[in-house]
Amino acid sequence: MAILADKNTRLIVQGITGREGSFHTQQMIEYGAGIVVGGVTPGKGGTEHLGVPVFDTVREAVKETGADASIIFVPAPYGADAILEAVASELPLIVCITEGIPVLDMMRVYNTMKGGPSRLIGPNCPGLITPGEAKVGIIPGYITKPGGIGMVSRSGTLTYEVIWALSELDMGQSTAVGIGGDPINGTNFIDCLRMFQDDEHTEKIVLMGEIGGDEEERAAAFIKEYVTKPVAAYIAGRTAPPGRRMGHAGAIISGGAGTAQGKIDALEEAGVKVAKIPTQIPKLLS
Amino acid sequence: MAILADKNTRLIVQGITGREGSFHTQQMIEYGAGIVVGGVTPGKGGTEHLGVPVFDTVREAVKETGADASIIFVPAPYGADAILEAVASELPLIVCITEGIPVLDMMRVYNTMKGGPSRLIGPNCPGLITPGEAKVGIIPGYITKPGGIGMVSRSGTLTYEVIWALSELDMGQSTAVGIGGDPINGTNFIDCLRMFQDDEHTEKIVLMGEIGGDEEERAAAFIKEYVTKPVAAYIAGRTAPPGRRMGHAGAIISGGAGTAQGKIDALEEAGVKVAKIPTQIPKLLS
Amino acid sequence: MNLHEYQSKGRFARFGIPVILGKVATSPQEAYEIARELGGTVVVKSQVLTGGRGKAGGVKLARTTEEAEQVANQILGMSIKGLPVRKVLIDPAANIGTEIYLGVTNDRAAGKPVMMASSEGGVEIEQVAHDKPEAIIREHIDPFLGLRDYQARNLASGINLPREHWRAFTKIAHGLYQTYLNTDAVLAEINPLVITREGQLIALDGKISIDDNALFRQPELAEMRDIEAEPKEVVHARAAGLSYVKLDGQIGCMVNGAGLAMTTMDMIKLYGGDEVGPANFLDIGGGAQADKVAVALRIILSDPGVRSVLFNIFGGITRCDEVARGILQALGEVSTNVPMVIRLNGTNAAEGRAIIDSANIPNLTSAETLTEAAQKAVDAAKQAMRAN
Amino acid sequence: MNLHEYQSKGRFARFGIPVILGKVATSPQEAYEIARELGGTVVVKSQVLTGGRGKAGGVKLARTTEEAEQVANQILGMSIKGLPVRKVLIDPAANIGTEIYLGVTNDRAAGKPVMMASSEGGVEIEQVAHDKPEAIIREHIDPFLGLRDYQARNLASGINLPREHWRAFTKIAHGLYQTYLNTDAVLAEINPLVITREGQLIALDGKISIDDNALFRQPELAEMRDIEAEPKEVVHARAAGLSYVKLDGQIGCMVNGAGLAMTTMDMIKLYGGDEVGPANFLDIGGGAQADKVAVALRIILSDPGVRSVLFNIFGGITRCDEVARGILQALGEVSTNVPMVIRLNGTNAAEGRAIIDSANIPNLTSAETLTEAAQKAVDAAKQAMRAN
Repeated sequence: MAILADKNTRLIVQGITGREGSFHTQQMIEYGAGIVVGGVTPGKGGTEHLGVPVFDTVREAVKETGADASIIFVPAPYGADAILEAVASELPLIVCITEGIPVLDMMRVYNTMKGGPSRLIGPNCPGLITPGEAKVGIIPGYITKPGGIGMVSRSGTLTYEVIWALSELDMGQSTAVGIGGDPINGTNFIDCLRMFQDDEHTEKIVLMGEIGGDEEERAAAFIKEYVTKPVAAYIAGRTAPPGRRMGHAGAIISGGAGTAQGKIDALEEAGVKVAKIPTQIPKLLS
Repeated sequence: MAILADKNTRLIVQGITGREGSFHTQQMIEYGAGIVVGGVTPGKGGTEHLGVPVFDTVREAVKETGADASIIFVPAPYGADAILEAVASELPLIVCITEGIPVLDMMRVYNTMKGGPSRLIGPNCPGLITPGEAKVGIIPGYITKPGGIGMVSRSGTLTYEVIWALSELDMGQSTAVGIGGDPINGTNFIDCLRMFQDDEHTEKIVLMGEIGGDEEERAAAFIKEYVTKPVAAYIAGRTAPPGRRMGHAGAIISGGAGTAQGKIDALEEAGVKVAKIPTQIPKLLS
Repeated sequence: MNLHEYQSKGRFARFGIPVILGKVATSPQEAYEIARELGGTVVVKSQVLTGGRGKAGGVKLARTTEEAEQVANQILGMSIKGLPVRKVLIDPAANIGTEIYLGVTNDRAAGKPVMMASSEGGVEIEQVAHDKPEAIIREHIDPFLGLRDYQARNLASGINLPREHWRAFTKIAHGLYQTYLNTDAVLAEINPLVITREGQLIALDGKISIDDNALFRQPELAEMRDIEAEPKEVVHARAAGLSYVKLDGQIGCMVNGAGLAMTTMDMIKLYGGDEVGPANFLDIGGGAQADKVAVALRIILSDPGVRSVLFNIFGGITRCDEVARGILQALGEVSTNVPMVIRLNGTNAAEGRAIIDSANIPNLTSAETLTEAAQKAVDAAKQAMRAN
Repeated sequence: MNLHEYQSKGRFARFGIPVILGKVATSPQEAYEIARELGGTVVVKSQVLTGGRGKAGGVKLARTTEEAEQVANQILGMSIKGLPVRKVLIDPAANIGTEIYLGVTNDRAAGKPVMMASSEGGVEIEQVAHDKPEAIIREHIDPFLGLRDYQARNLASGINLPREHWRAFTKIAHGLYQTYLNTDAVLAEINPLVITREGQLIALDGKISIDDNALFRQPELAEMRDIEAEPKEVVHARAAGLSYVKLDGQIGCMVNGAGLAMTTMDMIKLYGGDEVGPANFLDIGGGAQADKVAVALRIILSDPGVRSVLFNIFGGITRCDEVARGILQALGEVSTNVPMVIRLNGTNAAEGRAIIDSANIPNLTSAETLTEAAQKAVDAAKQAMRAN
């Protein structure tokens, strides 16, 4: 059944009536019939949008629809509040697409959620997709194929690139998860690696990292210790100059730490095959 | 070995060089040789007081002495900070004697400690004593006797009264714990009842409550469900007028809730023998 | 410590809550001036630290300046639940549509603040809790995150507040939480929060109770205490750091520890029956020194209704010798022939007893146990009452 | 976004940290005036947003007003790591005894702020971390509790600060944490924090980096951005909400998504070898509309070093048809004959390709895959370079 979401997932959309919220809700509905059970936009409770009921609060939405997951498309200044509202309803899965949430806000969210019953994916992420079952996010459905490869990535479109390359070769995916490029996010590589290792439908794993921080190094240590399934990886930003932030708030090399080479070395040392260009990934998995 | 502390407890005193800290450290040293292994007073690190070394920080004190418990005698404005400093060193037992810590400070402390490795007794409490083994607090040692009665109380001197009455009749105590009279404290009746029930040296239990809040009612529900050892109780404040705070910040009857009679009824309903005057307690336990 | 209505609404205004707040008068003449200044219909509201002012006739409408003067005169002469009215608040009258309730207090069991809203405003919340508990909507606030917007919406939605008022309601909820936080309150409530016929949300009445333990860091609020409205002995007790509550009985008590002090009261009542009871609750606290004990004794003896005095000290952090010295100190200053019973036990009890014994005070007897002490004090009081 | 030294120290002062802070000069004459006003020996410090100013000769002592003018003249003419010096800070000279380091930053792995202190002040902390890691004492701060006094003492004790300075150090640590919190900083550091020979603790130099994501709620700080010190295209990119970093190569890139943009750069480098490389990093972000794409293309084409352009769009939240429309819009305004390669995939890719195809632009070719696109762009650039 892959990880995080499947055809039984009951999803509400926070910010369903906004521009992005509307567009991607439509896409999610088209991909997995029945997955979206409602939406939340304060002040628009009692209306209907894209064929699902809209509520004023997450509490009401969950009560009325029995939702067990939420996806968030609200503007950055309201991002933390939206996550906390979903956390207060103890939803098992919360996916936050919103980009640009301040670090201090995310620290408060992170420390509030620690040890609690909810899992957050993101923010600043493309969400996840379990091909053929559930799309909870913005990963284009038509590039995916059901199969046995679990994917986890810090970036969005780069992931699509690899999914597409895999699908072209009929190498389907169990679940693809974009954990987001922010310095503080709800779910990290290790969380996903553990889930994929423990998931009976996942046979092989792809990890897509990038420069900055030490997430990939810690993932490598975890793989060495816990993961027995084959893992292939790619690290973006080999040629990025140090000290400059490359788009993602997390993607900055400082004082020699967080370099692509350091990450590649750590992963290879853990037995991971590391691709030079992302389209090599399928070959490394064969 | 009773609960919370015994002859192997290694205690540091936060605020050891203050007036109260000095006096009671002396008493604790006299009661249980070797129990006090050091003290903390910022700015006085490197000196010695009452025969034990003084440190600037709890971190150093723990590192140098291997302490596993702390007792706090600092003034109220520094109370929360002192507790948090002990929490940061993950001491298993922290006893806070300090009276008058603001509720908002204690809320922060309480929510920080939740789920963590440390247990807090108090604040605004007399601490605890395991007769013949360890005195971690201000309960006068000479009124106690080793034995099988576990005592837990929201008040200080009222507890001494009962301990004394018990000891006079040769009914010794396993451990006596004063959990304090503040509205928010680290350890409640239920925590202690559970420990006493699970402690092989405790045969009978005494619970000393008072008006205000619903701690006693919840304790009654817990006793009904979990405690098989005989319990006797006393509730102070039968004649207190409603709406007036009787000394303890917690002792106020509001809107019909928290009355002595309500608590007595709940306890009796749970099979607890409730004394009319505290000196009846020994008889109720015979 | 409780704030008056006008003080509470002043704080609310500071945290951005729209309030109806006129001015305070201490004389009918002043009330007349304020009413003239405000113009139109006013409400004259007694400022006493108790509930039920309306029912007691302490809140009245006045349509003219003359009526305001007259009503103020009447209310300023009243006592409400034993408290004399020394101040009235003159507020402009509001065009009330709906009345709701909004309050924040500490939930002891949860260890968190809880915000409560109810569509049943204008009634005491305890009454609502009793009569119609489902009408109270609660939101626990994470003290580390503070009140969140979504929680204000949960409350607004829960009390079926029309959506056009949600924005104003959210702002007020934040203001109330900030008031609670910044005043170290144990209770801050707006009751009623009215929706005027013009569609405005305004705090019409309110109450703030401050955590006494936090007054050291709230000097401005500590200054606001209405000392005039309190008996002198309460003011003295507080200044000395004593917990003191005046009661109606005949036996003055001085005890260390709140639980033991309540127990001492309970035992006096038990042995005294309908005839005699405790004259006060007085806890000298932990570690009291001689000076404090002396103040406590002077306060007890200043009560003309006291017929006997009971000292019950079980030393722990308090040392019995210090207490003994304090008693002798006070008796050296205030001579009295009220019979006194003393019972010392615990830390330095022997030293304390020796000090008392060597002073040889004729109207001071000792007791071994609390039971004995309570009985002796009750007997002495009864005897003194019969002698009168 | 980084603040200049003088801006950082200004913030520190606001949060109660003692600082040495003179005035900023943009000309030698101004420097002379400031030095005269301050009196005595001054330090002339270049204000550029990079480290290593001292080593580069950008910080100099001046004993007289004339020397101040002269030194300022010299420094204002310099470039440090490619950044021209447009401002100098004239500070009164301090009587330095000891130099320590104190900083606070985000620990990503812990999800908490961490405060760091070191007795090795005046050196870059990364250098200390490398050479003498045990000299750095760390305290993780619970974001809900803030910095606590005991943590400041742990740091003071850890760096063996003499006890007479603990009180001042604790106050500065609190000030620094407040600075960090209230400026939404990702880094706030005092380096060095000096103990003067007179026994005072003073911030001599400092640095604050602000979280760009938080600038929407920090309007005062956003205003402090030194736009003059930045290239025009960077200013434009930011205004349009684009992530743009200028690089030294020949191939302009426009990509959606940071990871894919970095990968595109990596692949250009891979196929281009030493001959050609990426001219920029440019992420148009998620959900970019035509206007934004047009601004992006104008910025790329304004770089005279660009020999070919590569569009790599894998639609998700971004729709390929929007991107196509943006490209056409820009090309309608800026005519160019630079060869361009476009690769569209993902959401609405077919619609996007149809829009591009129907426009029939001679110097715009399509590619199916990223590899093909990168190779084509590299070839085109090489050809263009040979043609020149």
